[in-house]
Amino acid sequence: MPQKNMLSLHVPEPEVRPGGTPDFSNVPIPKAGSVPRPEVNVDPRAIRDLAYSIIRVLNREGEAVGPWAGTLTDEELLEGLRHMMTLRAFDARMQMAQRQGKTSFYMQHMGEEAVSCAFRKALLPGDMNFPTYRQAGLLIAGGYPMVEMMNQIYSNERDPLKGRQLPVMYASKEHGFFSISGNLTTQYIQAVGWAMASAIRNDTKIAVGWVGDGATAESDFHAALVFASTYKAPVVLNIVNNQWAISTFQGIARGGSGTFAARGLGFGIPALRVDGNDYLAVHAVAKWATERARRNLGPTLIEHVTYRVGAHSTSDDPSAYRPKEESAAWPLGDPVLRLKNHLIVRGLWSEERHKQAEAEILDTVIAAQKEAESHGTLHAGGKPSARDMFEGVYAEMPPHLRRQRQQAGV
Amino acid sequence: MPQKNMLSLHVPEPEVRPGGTPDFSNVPIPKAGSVPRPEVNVDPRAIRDLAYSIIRVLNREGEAVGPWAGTLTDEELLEGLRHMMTLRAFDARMQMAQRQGKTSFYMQHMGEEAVSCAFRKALLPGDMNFPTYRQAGLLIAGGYPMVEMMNQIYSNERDPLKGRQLPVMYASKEHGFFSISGNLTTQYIQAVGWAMASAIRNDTKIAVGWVGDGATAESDFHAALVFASTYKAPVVLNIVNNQWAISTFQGIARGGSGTFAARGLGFGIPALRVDGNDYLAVHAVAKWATERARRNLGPTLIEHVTYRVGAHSTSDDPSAYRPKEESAAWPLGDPVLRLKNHLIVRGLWSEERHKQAEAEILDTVIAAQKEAESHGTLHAGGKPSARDMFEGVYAEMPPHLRRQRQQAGV
Amino acid sequence: MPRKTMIEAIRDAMDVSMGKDDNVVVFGEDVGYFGGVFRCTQGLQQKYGVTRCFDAPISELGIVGAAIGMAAYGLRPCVEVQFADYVYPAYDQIVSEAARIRYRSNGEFTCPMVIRMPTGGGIFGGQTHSQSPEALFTHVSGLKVVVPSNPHDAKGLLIASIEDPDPVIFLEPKRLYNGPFDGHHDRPVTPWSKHPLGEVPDGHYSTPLGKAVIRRQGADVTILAYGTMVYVAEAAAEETGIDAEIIDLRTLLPLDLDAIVASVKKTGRCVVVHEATLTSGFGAELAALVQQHCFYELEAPIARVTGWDTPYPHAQEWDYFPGPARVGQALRETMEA
Amino acid sequence: MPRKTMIEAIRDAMDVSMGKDDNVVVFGEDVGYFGGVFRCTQGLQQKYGVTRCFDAPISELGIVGAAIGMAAYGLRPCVEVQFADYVYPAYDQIVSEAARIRYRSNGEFTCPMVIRMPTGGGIFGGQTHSQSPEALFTHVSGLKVVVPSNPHDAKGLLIASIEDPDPVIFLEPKRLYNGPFDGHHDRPVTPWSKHPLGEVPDGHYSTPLGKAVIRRQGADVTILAYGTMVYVAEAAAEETGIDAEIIDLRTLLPLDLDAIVASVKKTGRCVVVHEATLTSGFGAELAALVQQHCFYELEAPIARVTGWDTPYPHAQEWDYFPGPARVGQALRETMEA
Ligand SMILES: Cc1ncc(C[n+]2csc(CCOP(=O)(O)OP(=O)(O)O)c2C)c(N)n1
Ligand SMILES: Cc1ncc(C[n+]2csc(CCOP(=O)(O)OP(=O)(O)O)c2C)c(N)n1
Ligand SMILES: [Mg+2]
Ligand SMILES: [Mg+2]
Repeated sequence: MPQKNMLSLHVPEPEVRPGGTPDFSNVPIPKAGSVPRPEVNVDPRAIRDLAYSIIRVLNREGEAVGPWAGTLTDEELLEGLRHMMTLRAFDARMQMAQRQGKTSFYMQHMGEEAVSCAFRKALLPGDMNFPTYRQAGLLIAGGYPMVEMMNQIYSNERDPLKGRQLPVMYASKEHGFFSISGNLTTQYIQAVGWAMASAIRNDTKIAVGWVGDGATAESDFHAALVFASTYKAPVVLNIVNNQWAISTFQGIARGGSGTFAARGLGFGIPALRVDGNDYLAVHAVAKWATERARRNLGPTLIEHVTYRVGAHSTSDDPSAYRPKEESAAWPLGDPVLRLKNHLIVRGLWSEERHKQAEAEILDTVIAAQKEAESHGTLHAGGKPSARDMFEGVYAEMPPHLRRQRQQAGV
Repeated sequence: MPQKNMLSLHVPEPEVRPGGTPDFSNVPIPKAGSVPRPEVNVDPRAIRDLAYSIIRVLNREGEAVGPWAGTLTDEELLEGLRHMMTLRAFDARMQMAQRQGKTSFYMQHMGEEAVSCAFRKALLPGDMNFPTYRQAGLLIAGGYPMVEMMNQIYSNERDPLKGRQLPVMYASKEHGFFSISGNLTTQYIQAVGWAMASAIRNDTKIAVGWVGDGATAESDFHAALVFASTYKAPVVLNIVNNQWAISTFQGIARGGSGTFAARGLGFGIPALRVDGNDYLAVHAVAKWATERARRNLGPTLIEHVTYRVGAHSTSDDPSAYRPKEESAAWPLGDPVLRLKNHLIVRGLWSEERHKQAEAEILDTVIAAQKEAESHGTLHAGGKPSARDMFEGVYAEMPPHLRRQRQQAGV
Repeated sequence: MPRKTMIEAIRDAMDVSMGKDDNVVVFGEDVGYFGGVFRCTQGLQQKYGVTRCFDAPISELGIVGAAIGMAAYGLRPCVEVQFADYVYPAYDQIVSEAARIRYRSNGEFTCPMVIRMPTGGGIFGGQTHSQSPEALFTHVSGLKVVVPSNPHDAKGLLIASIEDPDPVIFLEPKRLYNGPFDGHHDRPVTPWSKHPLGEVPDGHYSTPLGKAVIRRQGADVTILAYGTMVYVAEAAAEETGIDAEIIDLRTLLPLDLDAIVASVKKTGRCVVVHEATLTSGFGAELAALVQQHCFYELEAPIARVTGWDTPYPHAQEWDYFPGPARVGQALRETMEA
Repeated sequence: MPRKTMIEAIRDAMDVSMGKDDNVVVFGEDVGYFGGVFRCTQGLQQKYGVTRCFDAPISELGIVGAAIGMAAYGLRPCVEVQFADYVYPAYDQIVSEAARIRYRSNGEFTCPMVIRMPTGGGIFGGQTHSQSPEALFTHVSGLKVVVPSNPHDAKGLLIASIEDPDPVIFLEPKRLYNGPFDGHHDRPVTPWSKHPLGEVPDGHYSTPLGKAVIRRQGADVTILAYGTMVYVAEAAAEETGIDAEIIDLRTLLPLDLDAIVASVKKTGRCVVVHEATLTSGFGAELAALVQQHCFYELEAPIARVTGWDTPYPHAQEWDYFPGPARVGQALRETMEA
């Protein structure tokens, strides 16, 4: 006999599971151009609504509308399209390389290309990103050589990380790309610390933190908001809400009636949600937030609303936990297509030029891949040495490691 | 030459330091009775304002006013006054006992008595608190024997915790008082887990978490809000904002333009601020939140706005970091005086009866102290054995501990 | 008797425990609907409902902290940390809370819970999918630490852990999930279906914590091993032809010291192997105990064969892994010493 | 030469370092305006301003995580964790991040930082103000671990740590802050002003990491100790009349193995002492190394005298603490073995 007033546990579930028909009609999508653009020095209390809306620029007709439009020149838009197409081609080739056994692991960006590619264009030399494994667009759009990325992915003899790291865990100081950690969210508070350091030294550089929707549940997320808000650190904190965290949907991390962006409100941090599949919107919001940071006005929290079209990684198969057709039903569309359409509407691009560009980009990626493979792949050809394994634990190798290296005979 | 646009680090500072004149005129204090009382099943989105206000019942004239008044009978109010007076007397004696070397350490509640004493009266047998070291009012108001508390403080031969724990780190399952941890905030997520367990078992019991303003910065705070919101756990999460965390003022943990309560909003958790020095307001809010939990409506976050009048602990001297007069300037007054005045205004109490009660309570406390001291104090008289030190690490003592106990010769 | 993989055996242990006791609940990242990234909890949500087996937010602190609260209530949570490499955010809750609640409250509150986590390398998982952090738990009074090496034990030990009144760290060598692995990464692995220890009785049985087992009788030297290294030790004994006695410790804390001492007193020599880094690894404790208790019987220094004192590298995985060649070398040196 | 307490020496080290290098910043809970609960940072905010020495929110994770970011930028943060017992929330940042950033990025990014924390018991601090977690750091490749035992070393080692290019865990035995403590809790403590090692040179000097020092020459047995236990060992040698050689390790990682081996080869006997719990304590590593490198010279089993394998109790503090009586007993047994 059930007790009166008995409690029960609520466990959030996505609306649809494999076999069901995807339905995002309950996801409120504000019209492009409808969200106001406040001054960057606005009182955070005045813009709490922005944490519950979605800033969008490109409308269904492919036009750029509203107060957030106009932050990019025609050339910049064309370049942006190329970056996203390059990242997509890069992903496809590396995904295949992993299937061919040339490396152990890969993680792609399908559907999320706009987020990192567009954000990168709001940054200046010297700024520092603290990325996750799904922001390679920061490197592509920042001009980091693809062949270096591939050398890392292949753990070959030219791998800048000497074979020590899992594929895609790039690091480049020059390109403002902090060493990716396999441990989720640790980098978020580090971004705040880096920004604090810049402020302590009266520098002009800013930091950018990155985290996924699922990983916002980790403790480092809280520490980052606490420190960013207390010290008004010049940092932009990005949340890439791609709806999924491996097999769990965003409701497991989000809960209740909040949004991920709204987590900033309790700290008095301006919080914005942006259409992450809209290159123009991401760029505009990135501009706004980075300007706030540069003007010493403090941190901004940005939730990029997007969708992870592919599997979590090459170790994952999403058909086990979500309908295959879900990505097609996703109401914010595909970032590459949307920017392409916009450029066509603007008369700056055509289907033909797009095809041509696709072919050119593929050639470039393949050329890079050939070069990288000439330096080896994980199980064949040139590779980092066992000696490299013992180096770099410390600046100077202490006696016990020297003994161990000797014992290993390398 | 300072660089253009150069950044600088913001380090929050309290308005006044020792030597200065305390001034709380910038602390907005809403009028008693002015904050509406929503239904407990309200949509959390509709009451976000409550996270930025202060619910108050007792006005300056000592009258109980507004929609949150009326949750307590006359007897209950009189009992509440006695609890707070008892806690204060208990604190004074134990503080003195520590000075006399009868124990190593003590932590008092001066100024914060209403919070735990009033909250306790909204709980039912079987409910479980996950307290910090500054909620002994839960035990006093719950009828836990004072002499047991003192036995623990003295680590004497009757110490229910066998001398293992630092003074004031009480634990009593029967009295719904979870074992206090010396590590801040760890108990907050445990409270959520306990509440989840109750919901999983379709039980009716609820959990209550407690944390200080400073300790909200810890990671466990975030984990608690994430889990509470995701699983709609039947838990009340209390933040006791007593303005200080040892030597740091609440601005170091709070930052920005937020309030501690507002941290709940991003999670869709109803968040209320209450006058923590107002016994009636604390009780009314506790009633509201516990009813939400009991009706399976999910978690509530409550910020109790109060002031730590005494030192952080017997190891602390606040005159080093805040003006001595600051507590007197605190605009929410003294909880004991305020309830006393209310009862006098109501004709239920008088100065004379108050004095008499004070004397009676002191006698009771002294009698308990005598009894406790007959069982020993930290450095004199009966004490737990060295054998007790080896017990209870595991349910059954494993061989290595048996060997060690033998080696110790006990 | 049915043969099961280690994954199936572990799943079976949870299934049996959940069936037997309503207080057993299972949760963690991706463990609910999906059944865990290694599929150890597959089907449990379907069978026992979403409130007995569910997905958790990505917060190891939250998972363990909530489990502690549940255990205090009276449940017996068995939670999964997706990889042992990700346990550190929960370390405070484990060390300061789970391990000490019984002691500090004098038994008013207790913490019967299991934290399962895949451990060890050999899958090209790089520094964050390969670690063996057992020694970070064996130093903590109040915890128990278990490392099964085969499906039969995995099921029995996991049931015993779930039924244990105290918190248990349950480390699952992921390289063993599908078959015993002897460190010869270039040879095909035997599946559990072909290995006698893949025989897993149906239903409830439990393997006591704190008891080691001799996997190979031998006269010349004692090898102390656990998890994957048991098979590496077997291969090394085979290949060197040295008559090694191999002890599978199974539980590191509390340790079966008697079994260890009896063997080393017999053989007079001892080699300790583990995959974790050398310095302050659990091998240090084993060596310290063995020299203390078998000093007069020891004919050679105790050797430790372990992972090197570096993070677990990606490309150099097989240079890092303490395979049969290195163990064999240590055996020979120990015999010649 | 001026005499200083350990607190003053530590403060002096930070003062000298901040004066010499603008990149040195100091922060932590209560360390800014107030100067730290043990007053180690008193006056630094006044002298160097609020952006060089400041109060932090109560988040050890945040303190260490932010410091890592600062170190990556190019600063040299020296942060305080209020008690070593409270370091666990930062454990993931230390183990997974600080320790591995140089390695995993192949030097693109580095992490020169110091985490200072008071450690050890003897002040009736109960389980949460008494712990000695050094072994939880010595197992982590990429970290350095330092434990000074006196004001002179404390200053020199802290300066060396701040100038070190890699992350350093700097454990300050709080029972030594005001004077050497030999474990005789019922006798008055000599203040540092009366002890030769209280002599602390002004200005900049540094004591190299990785170098042990012999505190007492002896012929019969080697005692390996660090922090508070150095004085306990001295008292035990004195009281038993056994001619012990006492080595103060000072740095646990990297370890001065040469100094240890040379001494044990000379004396043929070894007693290891520390305050941390026994199992998997740093003494295990020491014993493992000593038996390995001095096997043929050892005339008796290596003894370990440590805290018991329980949480640090409040009332039974002096039953728990491995005082001179217990060390003396081990010395006698080792001599007679
Ligand atoms: C501390 C930690 N816990 C768990 C994992 C395992 N893990 C890797 S990615 C992932 C999901 C992350 O999801 P999200 O943050 O949404 O990022 P996305 O992959 O969608 O970009 C999990 C659980 C990890 N890497 N680190
Ligand atoms: C994990 C951890 N870090 C630091 C401390 C040291 N400490 C004890 S109380 C305290 C201040 C807490 O302030 P607050 O949360 O505001 O509670 P209050 O004392 O004011 O009630 C600190 C820093 C601790 N006990 N645990
Ligand atoms: Mg995601
Ligand atoms: Mg406080």
